[in-house]
Amino acid sequence: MTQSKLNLDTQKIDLARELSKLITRPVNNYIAQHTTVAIERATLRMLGADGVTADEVPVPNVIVNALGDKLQYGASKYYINALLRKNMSIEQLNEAIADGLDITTLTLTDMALIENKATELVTDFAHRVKENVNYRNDRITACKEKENAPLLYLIVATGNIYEDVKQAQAAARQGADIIAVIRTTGQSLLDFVPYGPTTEGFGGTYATQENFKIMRKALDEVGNDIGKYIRLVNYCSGLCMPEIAAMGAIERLDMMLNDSMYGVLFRDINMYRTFVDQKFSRMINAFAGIVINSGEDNYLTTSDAYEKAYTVTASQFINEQFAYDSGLPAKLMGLGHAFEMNPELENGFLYEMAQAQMARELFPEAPLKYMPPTKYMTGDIFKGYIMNVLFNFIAKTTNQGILLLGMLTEAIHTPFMQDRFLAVENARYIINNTRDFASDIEFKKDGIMQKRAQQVLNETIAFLEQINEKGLFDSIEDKLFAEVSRPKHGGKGFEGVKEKAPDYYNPVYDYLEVELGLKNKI
Amino acid sequence: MTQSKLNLDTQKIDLARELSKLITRPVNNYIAQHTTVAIERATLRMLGADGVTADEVPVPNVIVNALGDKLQYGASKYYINALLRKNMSIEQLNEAIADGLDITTLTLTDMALIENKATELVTDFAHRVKENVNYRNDRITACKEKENAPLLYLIVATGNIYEDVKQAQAAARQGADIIAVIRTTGQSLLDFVPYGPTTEGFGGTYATQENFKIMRKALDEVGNDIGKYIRLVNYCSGLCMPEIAAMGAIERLDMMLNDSMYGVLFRDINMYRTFVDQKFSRMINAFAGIVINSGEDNYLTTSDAYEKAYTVTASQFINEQFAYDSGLPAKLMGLGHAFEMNPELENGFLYEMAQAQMARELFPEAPLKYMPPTKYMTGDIFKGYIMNVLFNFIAKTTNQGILLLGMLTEAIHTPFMQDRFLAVENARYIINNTRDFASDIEFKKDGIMQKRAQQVLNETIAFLEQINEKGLFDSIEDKLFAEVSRPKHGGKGFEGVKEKAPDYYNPVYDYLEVELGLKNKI
Amino acid sequence: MNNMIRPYGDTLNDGAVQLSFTLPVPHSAKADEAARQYAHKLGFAEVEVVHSNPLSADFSFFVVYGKSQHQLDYDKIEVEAVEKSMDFYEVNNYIKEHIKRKVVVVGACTGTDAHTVGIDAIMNMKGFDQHYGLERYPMMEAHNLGAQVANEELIRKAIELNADAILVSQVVTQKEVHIQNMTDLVELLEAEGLRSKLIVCAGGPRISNKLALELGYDAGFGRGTFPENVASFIVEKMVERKSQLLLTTNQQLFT
Amino acid sequence: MNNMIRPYGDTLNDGAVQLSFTLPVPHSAKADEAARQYAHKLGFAEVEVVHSNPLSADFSFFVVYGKSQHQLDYDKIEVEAVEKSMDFYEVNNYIKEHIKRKVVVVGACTGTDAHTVGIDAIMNMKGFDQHYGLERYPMMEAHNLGAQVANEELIRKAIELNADAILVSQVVTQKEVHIQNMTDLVELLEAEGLRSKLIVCAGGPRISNKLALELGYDAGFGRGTFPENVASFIVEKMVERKSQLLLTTNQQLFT
Ligand code: B12
Ligand code: B12
Ligand SMILES: Cc1ncc(COP(=O)(O)O)c(C=O)c1O
Ligand SMILES: Cc1ncc(COP(=O)(O)O)c(C=O)c1O
Repeated sequence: MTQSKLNLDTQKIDLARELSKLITRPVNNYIAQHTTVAIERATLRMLGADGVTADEVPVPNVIVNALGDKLQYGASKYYINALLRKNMSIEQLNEAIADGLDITTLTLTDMALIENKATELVTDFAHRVKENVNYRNDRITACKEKENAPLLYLIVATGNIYEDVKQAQAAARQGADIIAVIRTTGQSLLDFVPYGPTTEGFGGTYATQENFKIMRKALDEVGNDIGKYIRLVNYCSGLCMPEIAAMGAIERLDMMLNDSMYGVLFRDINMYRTFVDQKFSRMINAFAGIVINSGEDNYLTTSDAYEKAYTVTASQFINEQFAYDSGLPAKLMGLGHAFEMNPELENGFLYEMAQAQMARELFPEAPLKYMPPTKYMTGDIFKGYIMNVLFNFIAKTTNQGILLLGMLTEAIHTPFMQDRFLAVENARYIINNTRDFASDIEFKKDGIMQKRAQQVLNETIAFLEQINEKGLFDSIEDKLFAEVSRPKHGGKGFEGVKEKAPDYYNPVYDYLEVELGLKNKI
Repeated sequence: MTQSKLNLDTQKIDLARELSKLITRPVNNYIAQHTTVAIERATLRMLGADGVTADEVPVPNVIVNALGDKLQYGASKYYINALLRKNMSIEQLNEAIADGLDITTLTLTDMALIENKATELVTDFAHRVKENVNYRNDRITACKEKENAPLLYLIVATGNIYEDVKQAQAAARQGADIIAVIRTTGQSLLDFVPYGPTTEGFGGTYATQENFKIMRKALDEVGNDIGKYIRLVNYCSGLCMPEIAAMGAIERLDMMLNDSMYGVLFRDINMYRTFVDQKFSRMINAFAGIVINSGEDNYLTTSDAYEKAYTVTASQFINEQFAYDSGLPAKLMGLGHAFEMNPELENGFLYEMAQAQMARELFPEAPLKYMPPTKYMTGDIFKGYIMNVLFNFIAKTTNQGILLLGMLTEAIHTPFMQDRFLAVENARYIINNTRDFASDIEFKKDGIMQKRAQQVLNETIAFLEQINEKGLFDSIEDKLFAEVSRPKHGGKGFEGVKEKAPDYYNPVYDYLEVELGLKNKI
Repeated sequence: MNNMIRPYGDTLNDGAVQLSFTLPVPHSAKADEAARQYAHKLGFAEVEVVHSNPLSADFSFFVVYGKSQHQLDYDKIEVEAVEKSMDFYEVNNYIKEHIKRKVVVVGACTGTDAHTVGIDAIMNMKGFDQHYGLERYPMMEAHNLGAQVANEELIRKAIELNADAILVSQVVTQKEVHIQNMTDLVELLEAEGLRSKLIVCAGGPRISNKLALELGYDAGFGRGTFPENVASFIVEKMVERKSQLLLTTNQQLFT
Repeated sequence: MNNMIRPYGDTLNDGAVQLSFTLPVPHSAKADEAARQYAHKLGFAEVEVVHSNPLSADFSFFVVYGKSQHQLDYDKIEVEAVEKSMDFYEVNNYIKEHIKRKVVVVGACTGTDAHTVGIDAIMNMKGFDQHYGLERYPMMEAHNLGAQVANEELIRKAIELNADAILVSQVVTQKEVHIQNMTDLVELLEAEGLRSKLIVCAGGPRISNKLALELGYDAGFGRGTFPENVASFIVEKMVERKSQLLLTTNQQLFT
């Protein structure tokens, strides 16, 4: 990290972190006492559950649906019990369940036997994930020098996984470091994960385990060819947050869009459901070494980037605290923000630079995820291309970690192949041409940028104080975030939240808590 | 002016100025002893000579041609003598000469009478020019706030003055502050100025007095309409340098491309001819309050901008000295430089910023003229548009005075109407968005930019020392500038240089010397 | 009289046009030539492939300039768009004078489309770019149902609130999802016999008046629409319908 | 077999193309519609005028996307350009082996054209982008006459130096001045009976091989040419001519 340019008051920064701890504490208490259908399905997946019924209902859903109120004890013991009782292999059991076997009716065997088997299954899972982590680390170390800094992140969105592969491979050859497969609209509201390879997505492609596998292979292929490790991204958001995390851990995804509040605010998912789900999903991501990308950029698509800059910063602090609480280290926190200042704003460049630099100084170890201009993009592709230049410039000069590339046709259509190429050309030109500008300038003491950052930090603290007073749940209900109100018991998925029984059992959760240092080994 | 960012050694700056004085001194001695056909024609024009013969030979040329060796006494006295002897009005005399009257054969009347008449004619000329200056100053003061900073400079180049008018008026409405009418190829090598309105230029439009008048009127018209004073530019270069200056003074041009060495290096005009001509042309420009634009940008079209940056700076010092020697104040010196770094150069942005900032700090009062990328522009119009963003950015951040707008189609064709629009959109966006960035940052002490500027200044001084040792004439012969060699007695127009007789007489020259403070009133 | 026009670069009727596109061929001299010939097929002369670049092993990108040989009779162009409209005050006065009661409007971004900003710009109090939204109009009663609203739900609300007009926003147009969605609404309205009783307008960045008319709407509003544009249209259309109805059926509207 | 291609946006054969142009009409909804219809005339479907802007009272600028309905048979594309060429060493060896004496080349930027950088890139020692210029070739004798050279002067020099090849650079193309200038040279050469004795090549950013062949040159070289490209062409052409001559006239060249 370069030295501070903004001259921020470290006591204030500490105060913001203190407040975030206070804010998340009651939420964490709630989380600790609850599980959800999605957490249980994710756990089943990590233990080995997979496959679908003839009507395309995933096996983990079949099990959880059948469990009903028994879910409060955790789904794991029933699945493991069935393995033992039926003396089947994982594959055999999955098939049997898909064919109609109801495992919830089987009498439970000795808990010690279940725990033994659980250890075996968890070890298998852990082994696979650790291999993934090692492979990724080795390749990244080996290919370090070919990487761009910041990493260049490009999206594909054809709806068809096989078309996506072509687009993604082309993008990698053009210079992308990261490929995100955009999800079809509406998937975040499905309370199950579709199965198998898919070709019919809608403004994006279904996130399925098979699709993950296909894209992972394609990116490894092109990566090996050009001597780079190409990172793969998907969306760990919505009603299946923990399941997607589990699938990503298994299939070696490298990044996940994952936010503690996005689903609540922007997809109208119930807040209790989201808070409970996000914790487990982040534990899995942490264990799998997956960088999360939080969604603060979304605030600025509805609110003004100058007026409401503090909501972004406040949300970053909250996301950070929830992430720490899930065992996620700072280096995996791709905290989000976005270049959405009105281009007509006099000195808009300075305000944006101040904001991006502030994010850098507040979260020095986080590989910040910086989103390009979208809201003020119009059909004037030439003007849009200028906005993307300034965006790339600020990204480089404030040392962002992950650069989502802006498309000159943002206001028109999902990217054409040539749009992606032009985006990479733009970014690489700027990154190379301004390489050491950041370390060659200083911000004037008490100048516009310093004052702006200090002001936003003050506003952030005031905002966090307000939230702390009200409580996070009520704050969301009272429209404090994104100018939208979400009732505590409204939204999708509340029925999937269950209070844990005193003898709730989840071997994966237990294992991860220990691995991540959230709890001492017993 | 903002305070120094580059931490340049003022003693070195003084040394560079000292060296330039030493370099120009012998050249000035030569200049003082010589006149040229172009100086005499310009003088005649300022006294009133105008019109063409049936075969399109301009009246000033007719007179000068007829004078032959008598030119050493100055053409003025013969023209004024004819007025007195023939007792004709200016118009009548011009017509008579166009019809074949040879005024050089008339016996010379009493010199006192001639001087009286000269005073009258010079006063008429001076009156007209002063009115122009006052008008311009009043309008600029009145319209100040609508002006862009830097001033936006756009070219028109249709070849047809009436088409130029349409393009120029549209450009002014789009936001241009300055319109340059590009000259047809080859005009600089004509040893006369064409006459009347013209529609047949070639990659540009003939510079004629009538064309100046037409465009002046058109720009005043649109300027009054939008509440701005639109500046008009033409080329005071080539074999008719002083004549164009005279025409510009009369028709209220506001800027002139005018360089002490450009014609020698880039048009193969004889060096003695150019040096003698440039002095008188600059005296006229100075008197008419016309900003000159020097041509240092041209060095970088053949030499590398990083390697040969010092030749630009050295040439700026020489141009400055020659300009001072002609009575031109710093505020009229649009010293040239250009954004021509190879876009592939790592940290090229920093080197360019350092160079532009150095020009700003070396010549704090000069309204520097900054030229856009041309050499590395290609058919990739999108990349070209990025280069123009960085160019506009640096121009604003280093507080340049005159911004020639880069065209995204620079490598393809002379600008389309839409190219100009996009150029203005680009510049205005950047200027507004980065308005106070310059005063909000400092350059790191001994950082890349400071060191680069210091290095270029050192190289400049070494180069000026070398020139001083060799002498400017020999240096040009020895390829020190622009990697081109020009033999002292080669090139075009040497035959037009004449040694002045001891009783050489030029009432305009005498008048201007006094007005510009180059000589005390007698 | 004819008024034939062509694109303009720097000379009237020079036909100058800039193009960029990708061809599914490897980058090569042959690819450049294909780009050139392709532009010829589009009716360009003096084609110049000024830039080309590989995008991958099988795709190449081109920037091309050419002079189009086609011309268009400008006098024959007809636009259906309402080019002028009343402002906030005029609309309210117009309602007071001609309709004499509040006009009820129900709006939503329908289907799976989650983009609220456009319909909010038209309907919310604060409006858009200094232009008040319909909720601020004293002579209107505006109900903004938000996004991801099913067509059935929208119609239900319109009946419930006794609406005069329905406003539909559609932003996502991929795979023509908006066409499907917009057509469904009109069919549902017709099935329920409501179509002729309501003014139905659509809007969105890719919606044109032409398209909306084709799909059976009363009007369509594209990028840059202000609330008063659609407000004007609605109230004038209501009055127009009323007078037609008076003529044909002698029936009384606005009661 | 046919290999029909179309532009590609994000789906094979979607025909997606970006255009921008100016129309000589005032900015208005009618102008937008004219832009749309104009794109239709060019053979586009699903035309979207995604942006428009006034340029002055009488001109408007448009950005348009459309889906071209035309297709092109890629297999039918023929390119005359020499796609491969020998490198510096190969050229010199080739000369040693097949021509056995230095090849004399005279080059210039002709007419009133003052752009020297292109011809310098091809001829000067230091060359261009790490590719040596012809002056550096041991088996070549290269004379660069610079810019603004009259055709007559160029021919005079070629005769004087007993040249094998003439290289002409033309950069300024406004009002087709290059066509005139290039045609003149060939006519002069023919008048003097020299055309068939010399290899005559042209180059410049807007020169294509096709154009040069049409004007009676042996080859044309566009943007991005390297010295070895033209060197290869010259020496191979010399050898080709020699063998033809041997066949038809039994005459001996290269002596
Ligand atoms: C903000 C935004 C979002 C936000 C939306 C937040 C919100 N609450 O609205 C978020 C981040 C959630 C989002 C998500 C998605 N988005 Co989005 N989004 C945008 C963006 C950047 C701006 C849209 C906007 O707010 N414009 C400003 C408003 C004021 O303009 P407007 O909508 O055109 O409205 C004006 C007129 O059209 C008109 N109007 C509009 N409606 C109506 C109705 C009536 C009756 C009238 C009279 C007038 C009218 O009046 C308004 C004022 O003038 C655009 C890109 C862009 N720059 O345009 C992409 C864009 C619209 N999104 C797009 C896509 C694909 C998506 C996703 C589907 C991506 C994905 N797979 O996840 C998702 C899913 C959303 C879903 N289920 O629908 C695409 C659509 C492509 C297409 N043409 O189909 C775009 C163009 C981006 C792109 N290039 O890919 N998006
Ligand atoms: C540098 C430059 C100048 C310099 C020239 C300095 C010099 N000593 O050469 C200066 C400033 C003097 C100049 C002046 C003018 N210029 Co100029 N200039 C340029 C510029 C910026 C770069 C040209 C260049 O050097 N390219 C680099 C070289 C290496 O590329 P190249 O020439 O294409 O050469 C390569 C190939 O084409 C090929 N090649 C070229 N020749 C040959 C010959 C042979 C035999 C072979 C095999 C290959 C070959 O090989 C080379 C290496 O790959 C271009 C814009 C641009 N970015 O392209 C405008 C440009 C060429 N200029 C232009 C114009 C109009 C002028 C002027 C006429 C303007 C005026 N009215 O005053 C003047 C007058 C010059 C004149 N009388 O000809 C226009 C031409 C428009 C057109 N198509 O007609 C351009 C395109 C700019 C524009 N958009 O208006 N210019
Ligand atoms: C955190 C996060 N998750 C998910 C998404 C994608 O949207 P969806 O909810 O449709 O998956 C976004 C988009 O911006 C996001 O920021
Ligand atoms: C000082 C100066 N004069 C004149 C010109 C224009 O060229 P010409 O010599 O053709 O007038 C330039 C162009 O760059 C220039 O810099």
